[in-house]
Amino acid sequence: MLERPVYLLRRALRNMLQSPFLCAASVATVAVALTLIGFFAIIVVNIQLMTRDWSREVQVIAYLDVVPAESSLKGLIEEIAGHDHVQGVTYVSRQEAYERFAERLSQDADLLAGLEADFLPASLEISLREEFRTAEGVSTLVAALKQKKALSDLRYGQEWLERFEAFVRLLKVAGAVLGGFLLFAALFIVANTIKLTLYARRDELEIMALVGATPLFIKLPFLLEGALQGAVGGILALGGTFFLFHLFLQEGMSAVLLATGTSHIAFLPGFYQLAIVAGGALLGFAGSLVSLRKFVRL
Amino acid sequence: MLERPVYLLRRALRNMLQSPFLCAASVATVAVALTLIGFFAIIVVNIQLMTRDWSREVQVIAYLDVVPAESSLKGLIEEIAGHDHVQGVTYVSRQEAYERFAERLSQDADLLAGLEADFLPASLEISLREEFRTAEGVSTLVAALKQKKALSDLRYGQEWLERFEAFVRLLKVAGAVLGGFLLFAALFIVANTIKLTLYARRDELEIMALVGATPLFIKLPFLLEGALQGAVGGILALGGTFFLFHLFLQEGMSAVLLATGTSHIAFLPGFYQLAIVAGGALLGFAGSLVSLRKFVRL
Amino acid sequence: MIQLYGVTKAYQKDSSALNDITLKIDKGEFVYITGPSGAGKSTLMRLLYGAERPSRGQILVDGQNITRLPSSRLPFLRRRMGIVFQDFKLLVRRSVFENVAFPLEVQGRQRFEISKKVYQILKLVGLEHKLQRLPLELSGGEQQRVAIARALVVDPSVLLADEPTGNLDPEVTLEIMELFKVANARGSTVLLATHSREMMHHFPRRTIALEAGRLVGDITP
Amino acid sequence: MIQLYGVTKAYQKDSSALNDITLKIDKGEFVYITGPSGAGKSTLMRLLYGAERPSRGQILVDGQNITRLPSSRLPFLRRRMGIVFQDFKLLVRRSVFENVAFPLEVQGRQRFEISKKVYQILKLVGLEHKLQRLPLELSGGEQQRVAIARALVVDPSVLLADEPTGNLDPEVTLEIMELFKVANARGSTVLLATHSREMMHHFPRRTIALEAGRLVGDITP
Ligand SMILES: Nc1ncnc2c1ncn2[C@@H]1O[C@H](COP(=O)(O)OP(=O)(O)OP(=O)(O)O)[C@@H](O)[C@H]1O
Ligand SMILES: Nc1ncnc2c1ncn2[C@@H]1O[C@H](COP(=O)(O)OP(=O)(O)OP(=O)(O)O)[C@@H](O)[C@H]1O
Ligand SMILES: [Mg+2]
Ligand SMILES: [Mg+2]
Repeated sequence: MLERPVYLLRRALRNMLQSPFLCAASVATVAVALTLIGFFAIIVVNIQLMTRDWSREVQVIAYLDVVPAESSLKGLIEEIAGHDHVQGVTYVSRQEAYERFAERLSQDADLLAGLEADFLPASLEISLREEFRTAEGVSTLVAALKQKKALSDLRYGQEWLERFEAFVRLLKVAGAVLGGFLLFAALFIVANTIKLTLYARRDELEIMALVGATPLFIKLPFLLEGALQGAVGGILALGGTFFLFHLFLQEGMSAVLLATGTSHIAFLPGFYQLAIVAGGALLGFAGSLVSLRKFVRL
Repeated sequence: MLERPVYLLRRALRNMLQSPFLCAASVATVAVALTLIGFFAIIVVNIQLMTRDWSREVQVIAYLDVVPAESSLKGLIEEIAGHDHVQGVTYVSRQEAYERFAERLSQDADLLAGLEADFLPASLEISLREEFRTAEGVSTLVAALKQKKALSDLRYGQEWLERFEAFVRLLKVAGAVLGGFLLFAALFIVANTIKLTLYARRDELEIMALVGATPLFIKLPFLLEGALQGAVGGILALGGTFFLFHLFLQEGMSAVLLATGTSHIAFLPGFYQLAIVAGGALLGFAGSLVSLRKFVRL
Repeated sequence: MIQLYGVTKAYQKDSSALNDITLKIDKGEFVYITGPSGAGKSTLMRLLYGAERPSRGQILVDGQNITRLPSSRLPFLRRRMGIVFQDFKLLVRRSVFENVAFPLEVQGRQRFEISKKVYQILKLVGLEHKLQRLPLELSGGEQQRVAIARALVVDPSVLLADEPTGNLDPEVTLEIMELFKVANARGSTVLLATHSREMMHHFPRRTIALEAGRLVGDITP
Repeated sequence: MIQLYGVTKAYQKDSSALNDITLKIDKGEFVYITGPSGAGKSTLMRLLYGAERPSRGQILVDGQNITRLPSSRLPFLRRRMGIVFQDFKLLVRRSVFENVAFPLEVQGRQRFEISKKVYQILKLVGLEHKLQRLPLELSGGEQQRVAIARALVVDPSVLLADEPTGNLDPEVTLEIMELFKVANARGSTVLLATHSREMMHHFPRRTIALEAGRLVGDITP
């Protein structure tokens, strides 16, 4: 029968037209379940973006007790920048260090009023490439830098980094558990819904078998139907996700977001959008496949 | 027929026994949907607990340029503590202030090595009652405190407070949107599932009407059945939520949590547990009610 | 008493299943409705128990105009009727006993009364040993007898039987006809749609003949 | 050729619907199966098309032992058969045309061939004007004729008809019997379960009588 995809498609479409209620039930369930997952994915994606932002702050600071001459400083910077973990090196003079320190104390900065500007040392701020912004990457870099005499006094916010990594791990675990369960729930509910729609048509399946249809001949249009319904549900879910995103996240929250330091909330990247539609089709197909096994013996 | 609840209950139970597949489908859908909501509720509840923890840091600091005599200090503290926004007042001496400051600079504290311990002023730390830990509550308190001469130099972390409030608002909006949509999704999917189970039995409903059953007589057992299935689903969901909580949140994450400053993750409070079971029953009842309207005319 | 005045029923625009039928059936009468396949016999029955509304005309049952009956009153009309549907319409998830008991439960009868009556009537149709079977575990003829039992159990004032013996052998048919005659003798008005010439021959009664939706004969022997 | 050797079928432990049936029906024969309601006629049919497996005994169709047939082969057994089910078993969501076309689609026939054959057979049963109707929009007899058309359209080598005229009037019954005879004359083996003495009287053929699951008569006139 595989030679006649047009015939199969026609039968699948006719099936859907002939039971619009059942068809709508499957499509709507897929759409709602995937909208939920899409929404969750927006949150996950944005948290990822946020943590990537935050991880820019992972850096190693080398305090220079003696400020070297300009030429040797340049050489030093270039040498450090040559290390494969390093993304960039910034020189911070004593004056700059003082200004920053004052800024960091913010409201309490006036408490430093009587002090000299040069009580803080100059430093090199060494930022890491994204893939090495971990406690381990920092350790490796620090070990390498320590071999240079000029860079004996290294600070690298080990504590902050550990907290940050713990936080990210926390988010990952929570996200994985909730997301995993969401996916499971969507899968289960869609499969269950499809099973119910097939249950409502089990007489039809039985009659087809009684007049000589092979299981494959019976199943194929239903599988196709499931995949089509799933894909339509996925497209609706994409629209629904975008609508909700537009309604609640993008507009209403920009004011709130400014205060927390993130500039905007991104929509799902193209790959995810594709995944939602493809996922819908797969869900519909798999749901039909599993359920048909129950109602078409063999 | 309302006089015969036992008869109705018997019919509802028989209905369930006679179509175990349909019954299981409804129960399972309610269970999965409510587990998802229960899980989400755990997260929301814990974030609430966390923000309540954090909000303890909302306080007003009054710097005392001249340290008053011990007796007048006592009077001042008592006076401030009398304000209805105030929860407590702590005196921080110059030495304590220096130690804290050094601590706050953490790794960089040695930079202060050459400085005198008394370059920071003594202060009073005034904490607020929970209900006034808002930008507005702080303003009111500050306005009241400013009238006292001794307390001219007030600091109250306006910026921090605004950020904090923005963050909480962000969480609230995101939580409300996701939670609202989750609830809607659960409602929709459960109603849809019940509609499908009734669709599979629409012949039955029609036949009952044809042999003289009133719509109420037809509907009541199905409504009861829906409520029972929903309640069972709710109980399963409670179990499922607890299981997931135990498996992922409580045990596995305690190590991670220590690093982020929260001591433990709480399970749902009793009220929420009750709400899940009652919600399941209501969901089943409402789902049946809405769907029956479609299949039992009038 | 059943009266029809100019009753027309068109399921689709272009053709009508019943066409301008005027008819009167007295209380306690026993009437055959006959005619070829598709003549409109079942449609006539469906109009009488309110499953369809006529496109035109009026129908009175016991003086009550059922074309105007609000649908909330329909169940009470049907409770006075016993209906044997051509396709049986048994509740497939309920046992034989429960199927036959259902119309009595609907009327709120007492449990012990229900049990007694159901058992009696099932004995009369020869199914007293299959009380706990589900309809799909019965033969075609057995299902038909369950449908008949369900119609008779309520002591209906009107009995509508649509092809009630199509799946029954001649012997059982005779027994069932006896039951209908007993019900009729007790006061039920009986309308029996049938193709069986044998039946009409053995129990001659007033016979209403339909053809393509029109009344083409009304003979009282 | 259909052969049964000591076939017993018990749906439940305590009672058997068929009991030790041994029987041989030659290719091209026309056989009535008769007996009172619940005798086991439909059960015998169900065994022949493989919807049930016998509890004991062997069944051979064209030399093939269908009690041993793996279920993946069942569809191909059924394609050689035309089956009129006692409860019609029409696809309620498909039109009359689609219902009758379905067994041909299953066999992968060409579209134009399907259209032609379906139209011809529906004309023979008198339903050529109701091609696009759904089964539930037909009268009982019309539904039965659709079921008959679906069984005949495949030119079956074995035709199993279970009470095929229970809902049909005498005239249409005659026409349908003609169709069965034509099919038989073209080589189909015909098994016809019926209660109708009239039919057996008008078209006398070999008659197999069952009673409570036992073979009680096998008369060739
Ligand atoms: N729901 C429906 N929609 C459209 N047409 C219908 C419907 N029900 C019946 N018809 C048509 O109305 C006509 C009369 O049908 P009806 O069922 O009353 O016939 P009948 O006399 O009972 O026939 P039979 O002896 O075959 O049962 C038939 O032509 C049939 O096709
Ligand atoms: N699925 C089943 N489960 C249990 N018992 C069954 C089942 N199907 C049929 N029976 C029983 O088997 C016996 C024979 O049934 P069958 O359908 O073969 O009778 P039949 O000769 O076709 O009768 P009819 O003329 O009424 O159609 C009956 O007593 C019936 O109750
Ligand atoms: Mg009819
Ligand atoms: Mg039978």
